[in-house]
Amino acid sequence: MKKVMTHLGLALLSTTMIAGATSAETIRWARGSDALTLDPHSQNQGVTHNFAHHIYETLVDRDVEGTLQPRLATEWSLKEDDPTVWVFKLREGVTFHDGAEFTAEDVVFSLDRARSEASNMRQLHVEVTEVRAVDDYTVEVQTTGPSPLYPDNLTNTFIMDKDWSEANDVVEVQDYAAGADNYAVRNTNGTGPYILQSREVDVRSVMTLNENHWAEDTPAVTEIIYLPIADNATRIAALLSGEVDLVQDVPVQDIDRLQGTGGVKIETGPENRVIYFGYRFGEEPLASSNVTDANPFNDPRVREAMELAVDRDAIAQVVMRGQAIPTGVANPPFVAGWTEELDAYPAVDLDRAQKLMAEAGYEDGFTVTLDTPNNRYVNDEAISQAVVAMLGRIGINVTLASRPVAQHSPLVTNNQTDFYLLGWGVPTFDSAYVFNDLVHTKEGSYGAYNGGLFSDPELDAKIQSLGTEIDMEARDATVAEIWETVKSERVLLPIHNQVLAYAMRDDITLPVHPENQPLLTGLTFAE
Amino acid sequence: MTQPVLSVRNLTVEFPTRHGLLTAVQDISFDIMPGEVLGVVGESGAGKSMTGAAIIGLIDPPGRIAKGEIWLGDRRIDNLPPAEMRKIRGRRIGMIFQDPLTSLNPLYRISRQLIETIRTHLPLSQSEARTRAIKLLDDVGIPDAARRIDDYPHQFSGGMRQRVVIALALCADPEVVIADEPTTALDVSVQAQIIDVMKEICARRGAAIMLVTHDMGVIAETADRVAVMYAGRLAELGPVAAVIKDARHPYSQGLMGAIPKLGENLDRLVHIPGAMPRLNAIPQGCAFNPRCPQVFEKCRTHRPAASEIEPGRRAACWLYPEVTEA
Amino acid sequence: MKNPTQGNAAPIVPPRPQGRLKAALDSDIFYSWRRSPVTIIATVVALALILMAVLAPWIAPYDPFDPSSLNLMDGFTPPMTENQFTGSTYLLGTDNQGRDMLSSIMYGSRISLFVGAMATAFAITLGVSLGLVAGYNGGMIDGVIMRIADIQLSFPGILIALLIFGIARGVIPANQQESMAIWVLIIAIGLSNWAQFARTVRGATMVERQKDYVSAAQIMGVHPFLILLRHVLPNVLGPVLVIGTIGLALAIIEEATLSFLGVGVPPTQPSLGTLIRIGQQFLFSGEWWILLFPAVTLILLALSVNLLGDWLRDALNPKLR
Amino acid sequence: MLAFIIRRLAQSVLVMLFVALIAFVVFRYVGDPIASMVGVETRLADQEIMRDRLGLNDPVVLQFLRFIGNALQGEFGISYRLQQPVTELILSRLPATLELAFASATIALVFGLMLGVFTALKPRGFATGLIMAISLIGVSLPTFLIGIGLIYIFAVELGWFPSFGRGDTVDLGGWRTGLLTESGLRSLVLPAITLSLFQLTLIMRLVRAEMLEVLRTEYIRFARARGLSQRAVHFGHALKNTLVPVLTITGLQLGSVIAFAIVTETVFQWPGVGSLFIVSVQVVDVPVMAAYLMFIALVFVLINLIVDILYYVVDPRLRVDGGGGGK
Repeated sequence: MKKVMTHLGLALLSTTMIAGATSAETIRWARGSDALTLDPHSQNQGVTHNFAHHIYETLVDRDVEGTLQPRLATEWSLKEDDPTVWVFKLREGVTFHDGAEFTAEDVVFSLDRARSEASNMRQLHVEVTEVRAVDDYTVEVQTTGPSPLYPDNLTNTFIMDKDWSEANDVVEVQDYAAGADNYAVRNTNGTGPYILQSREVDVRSVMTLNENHWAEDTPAVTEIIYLPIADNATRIAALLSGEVDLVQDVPVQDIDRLQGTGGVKIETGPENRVIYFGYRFGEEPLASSNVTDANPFNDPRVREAMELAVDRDAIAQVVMRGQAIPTGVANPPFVAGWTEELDAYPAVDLDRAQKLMAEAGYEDGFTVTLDTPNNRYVNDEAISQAVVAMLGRIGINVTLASRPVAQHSPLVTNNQTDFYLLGWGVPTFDSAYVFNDLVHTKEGSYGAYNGGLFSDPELDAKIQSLGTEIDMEARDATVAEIWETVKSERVLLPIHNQVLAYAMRDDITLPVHPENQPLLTGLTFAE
Repeated sequence: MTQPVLSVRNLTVEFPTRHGLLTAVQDISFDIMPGEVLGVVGESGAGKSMTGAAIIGLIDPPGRIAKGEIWLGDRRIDNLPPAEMRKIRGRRIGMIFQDPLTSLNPLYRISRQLIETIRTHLPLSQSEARTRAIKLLDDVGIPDAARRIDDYPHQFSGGMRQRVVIALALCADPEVVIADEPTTALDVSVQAQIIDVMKEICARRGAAIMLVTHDMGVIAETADRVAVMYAGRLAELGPVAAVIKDARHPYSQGLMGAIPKLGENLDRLVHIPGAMPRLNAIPQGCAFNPRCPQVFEKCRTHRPAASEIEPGRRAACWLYPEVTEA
Repeated sequence: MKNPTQGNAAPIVPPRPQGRLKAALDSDIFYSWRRSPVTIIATVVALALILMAVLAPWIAPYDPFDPSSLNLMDGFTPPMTENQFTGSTYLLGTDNQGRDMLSSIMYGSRISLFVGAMATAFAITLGVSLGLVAGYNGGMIDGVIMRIADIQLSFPGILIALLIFGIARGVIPANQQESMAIWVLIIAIGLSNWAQFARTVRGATMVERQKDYVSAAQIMGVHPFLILLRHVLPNVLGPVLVIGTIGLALAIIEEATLSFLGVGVPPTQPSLGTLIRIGQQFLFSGEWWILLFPAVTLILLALSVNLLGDWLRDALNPKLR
Repeated sequence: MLAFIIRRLAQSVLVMLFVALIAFVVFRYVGDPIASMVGVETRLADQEIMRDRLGLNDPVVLQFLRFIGNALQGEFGISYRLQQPVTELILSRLPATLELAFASATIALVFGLMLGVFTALKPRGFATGLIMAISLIGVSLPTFLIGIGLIYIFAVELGWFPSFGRGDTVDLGGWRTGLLTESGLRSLVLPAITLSLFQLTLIMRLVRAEMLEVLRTEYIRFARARGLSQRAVHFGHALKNTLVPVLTITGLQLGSVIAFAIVTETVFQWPGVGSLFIVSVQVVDVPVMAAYLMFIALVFVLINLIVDILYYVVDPRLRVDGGGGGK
């Protein structure tokens, strides 16, 4: 610790923070929050992964188009005679930052660590029963049944050095209950393109280029100064005043202004995340409604009326300032199973909506409380507010309850909400990930975020079959069927897919990454 | 004839307020002879304290001396620049305030307050000033002065504190001491002692005293001459014995009707019906006319000046032909 | 602490007959009011804002609390400019939800004032009662109450309010939190401001307790507490009024800060603070009116109330710090 | 003196226990720590396991006792969010907050005292009117608006000062200071001013009111009547008496500067304990919140103790009366 601090002191003394005094290769990169930990398996969280991707590497990852790319694994395939085994060929000649060589035993160690009880990455590896090294550069992963999409789960599972981990007693993932911290929380030894030089949590981290990295192309950025700035206005002010070069979390309302500001430019692109509303199914009356003898949401006419009343285009245009792609399906376009037909959504039709409400017996409307997070998704609270107004026009009198996500998400997982907003990212790029958590009946490891308690045994069976189906065509057909039902039943009320925006000084370019995990190795300087 | 040590000529003190000018002191003249004790008596609000404040140049703004002159010996002091006036305060005119409990700075030792004052006025070293201070404390009757000088004010009783105050007022040997109700706040049992100490020490140093009080008893026992004030004006002035025996102004007559015993409060003993007018409602003519048992027409229209009605005695009352209009 | 018996020398004011004291006091206040142009302006501004807030339901052009009346496409209309989609024009423009800013500010001031006034009233009630109890009983009770007051005074109101808000969040069931939010806010702000009142009243009570009539009342069998209440209250009216006025301004600002931190009233029924929180997001995007107008209103409101409090303090000259 | 200090200490312990109870109760029941510790996509069964491991399913009394026991050892556990020992986190953030608080307290004290004395000595001057009016505007402006305004004007438009952070820091044996580098000092300017304004107005008004009152006292009149110089009267006698009550309130204000820094630190992204606290509140990082509250209580108790002792030293009346029941 002491040593790190001294080191940092020196590093800081040698750097100047004042605007304009930066060397061309240093990028000061501002985000809304810091990585939570450096332990790669301790938190399954986007910002943390994004940070870790610069230091550690995964077997596979996704490029800015969302396609799976080789990283530490060069090839991967199902074992020819056994669909329950995945075989990964590893990259040769890779070394960790401390000089140790990267081999199959590190992969075995890391996947086992990621599967261990205290790991937060565990759910992505539940089907795995064993990871074994075949030789120094081949690893086999044994799953319970056929698991055709397992590599999709690996994009955020980082590889650590076995010997380093053992030497520093970090074989186990950070355990809160143990009451002590873990060496890996604050120290790193990855194979990635950058080496962590210093880190002050929530303040600043400095990374420099790993000269020994395996990639042929040397990144343009040789030093990264990572600066978490929580307050939106302050973060934008820092870019405008030239104190940072790159802002990853740009509030949508500032995009226009920044685009019009000299010296600053904006990159935008869709994120692999859909924003939707969920509501309570079942006969039981709603806790927050004045209708005490029935559940209005259980009536398909009410759900259709709601869909017809919500003006997705207006939300995208006004609330999101155009930084959203309205959608009729709770499935981002990146994800297998998305089709244009599913994505279509009906035009606003208040007359018909009112008629449907009347048919359902609610011509005088009803009241309900909408629970919304206010610090999780882009303009989450404002979206909910707009929907409150829109539903008001067909007589649904909505009370808005707005909370930080820490207090909001338990309401959803504990089924304590009648009507809620949630966003869903699909890191596996596969529909099954959506179905498992949002559509399947809440039981066991399924339906964790099925806060509306939707339940359809027929769908459940289909969803479960996806996990083991290896005939990809048949699987795709099942996925399409499920989506058909989900859409026609209006299990969820999708609104839009978020668009991401990065702001940067105008002589650099960093394309938007669909999972919001850009690698600064991809950053280019203008001539 | 000896020159008066303090001479007040036609002093008028005014306060601008929203109701127009309030005249707190109007056209007052008197002299104080060296070593003399002049009592100034009257109800609260009669202007006694204000006169004292005017002499020492400490009228709180926005009040001001509107007219008149104040002479200290042969030096006019009412128009001195502040810095000059400061040299006079404490050095040539001492002042004793009503409440010894609040007159001393609670945070400083007695020694510091005394030495600071002495050295402000006299070219003495720290130790000389200290010696002088101990002597003074001794003089005002503080037992074991050399030790107690380093005590804080709160360590003294009320009576002792007033002795300290007297010592402070006298520490640069002023020629005149203005004592503004010096015993009012004290326990009855020590009032007489304090008056005695004050009178004695002044006599020993030849300092004249202007003793402001509403306690006629104190005046009777202490003063050589008395000035009776009413509604900011001088009603009567004369030797104490004469005024007590034979007051000329009807107000003084009422006042002297029963000389209270020492320590009793005058306010409760005024036998004249009615109350002193508020300063913003002083009637035309003689200020006393609404209450005066002997009022006649002229009193309501013309204001009498305090004029000499016999040698050494002045009164402001139309009953006496010598009285002129103010 | 100041010794409450220590009076000020007030040499210029002539004594007044006791009976007319009240009338004279009133006219004094009126006089000092008339003489201070700043105070007159402050009064006019404060009255105008209060009137505007109270009458909002009748005079506001729109009802911003009725969500079904909003058209999202009206959002971000600049002041006195035609909206490009709907063609509507608003005097002060609209916010991100298409709410008329003028109406929002009127209704927002209403909520801010309501919260501020109720919180202050709560703080006064609590502070005066505790001050009386502490001052009358003395001893242990006094010690405990005043020690709590000390702690309370040394913590910033914001932190205390955050705490209380946290407790409320934990205690109140999730589906009632929104309807209770405003009351929680009132209690939170009130609880963070009572100590000043308690101190003042305690001091006055301790002085009064010594007086003869209290023991006389005791002998006559009247509960001295009632007597005290009757005698202490008029004495502390001035200071309480002054602290109350300044407390009102503080409460309004505190409400704004809490709402800014996101723990205030729901965004569908925004107070001035919530409006500022919403508007602050548009500081750099060019929609200045969403931040500026509520901020100016808040400052005007707090400033005018503060000026009134300041003037009251001078006019009543209570022994205050 | 000793008895006095012991009594105060005993009171302080009670206060700390009281705050500990609040800290524990509040944060035990706010939000769901598990939900904030794990990613959105964590399964419920895993959450239940964590809950057990953290002892969140134990009886409340047991949890409180454990909390007190650990707190006594300066042990507040591991931050749910950052996975580092809370005490270490707070200690590493402390220099930033203390430097900011110290800078603002100095600004507030120096200017508050100067302006307060000035306006008291010249109660009718035009400048006084102006200062008083401006001070009222200062009180009427919420801190966050001041901060945002300063950033907009001095960082974005004029570019004179940085808009966020502490700039370069130098490590002095565990104390990371920003006071030794140019950029560190420049970074301190805007937040320190923002944080100081409110306290400055308070102190100024307090000093002024107190000084005016002292100037009206008999002992000042008496000091004037003894012919003491203006200087001796104003600065020797009046100021010292003014300072006694000012000292108490100012001391307590210093404590609230540290706590009040929450808003300023948030706006300026100042890496102190205040911004740590706010982030922790947002994600319900219970150990950090509890530790912060205890820390603030400790600061308060310590300052209170120091103020009491100073008071004792400055005001001779207390030394003999032994306590000063009026306070």
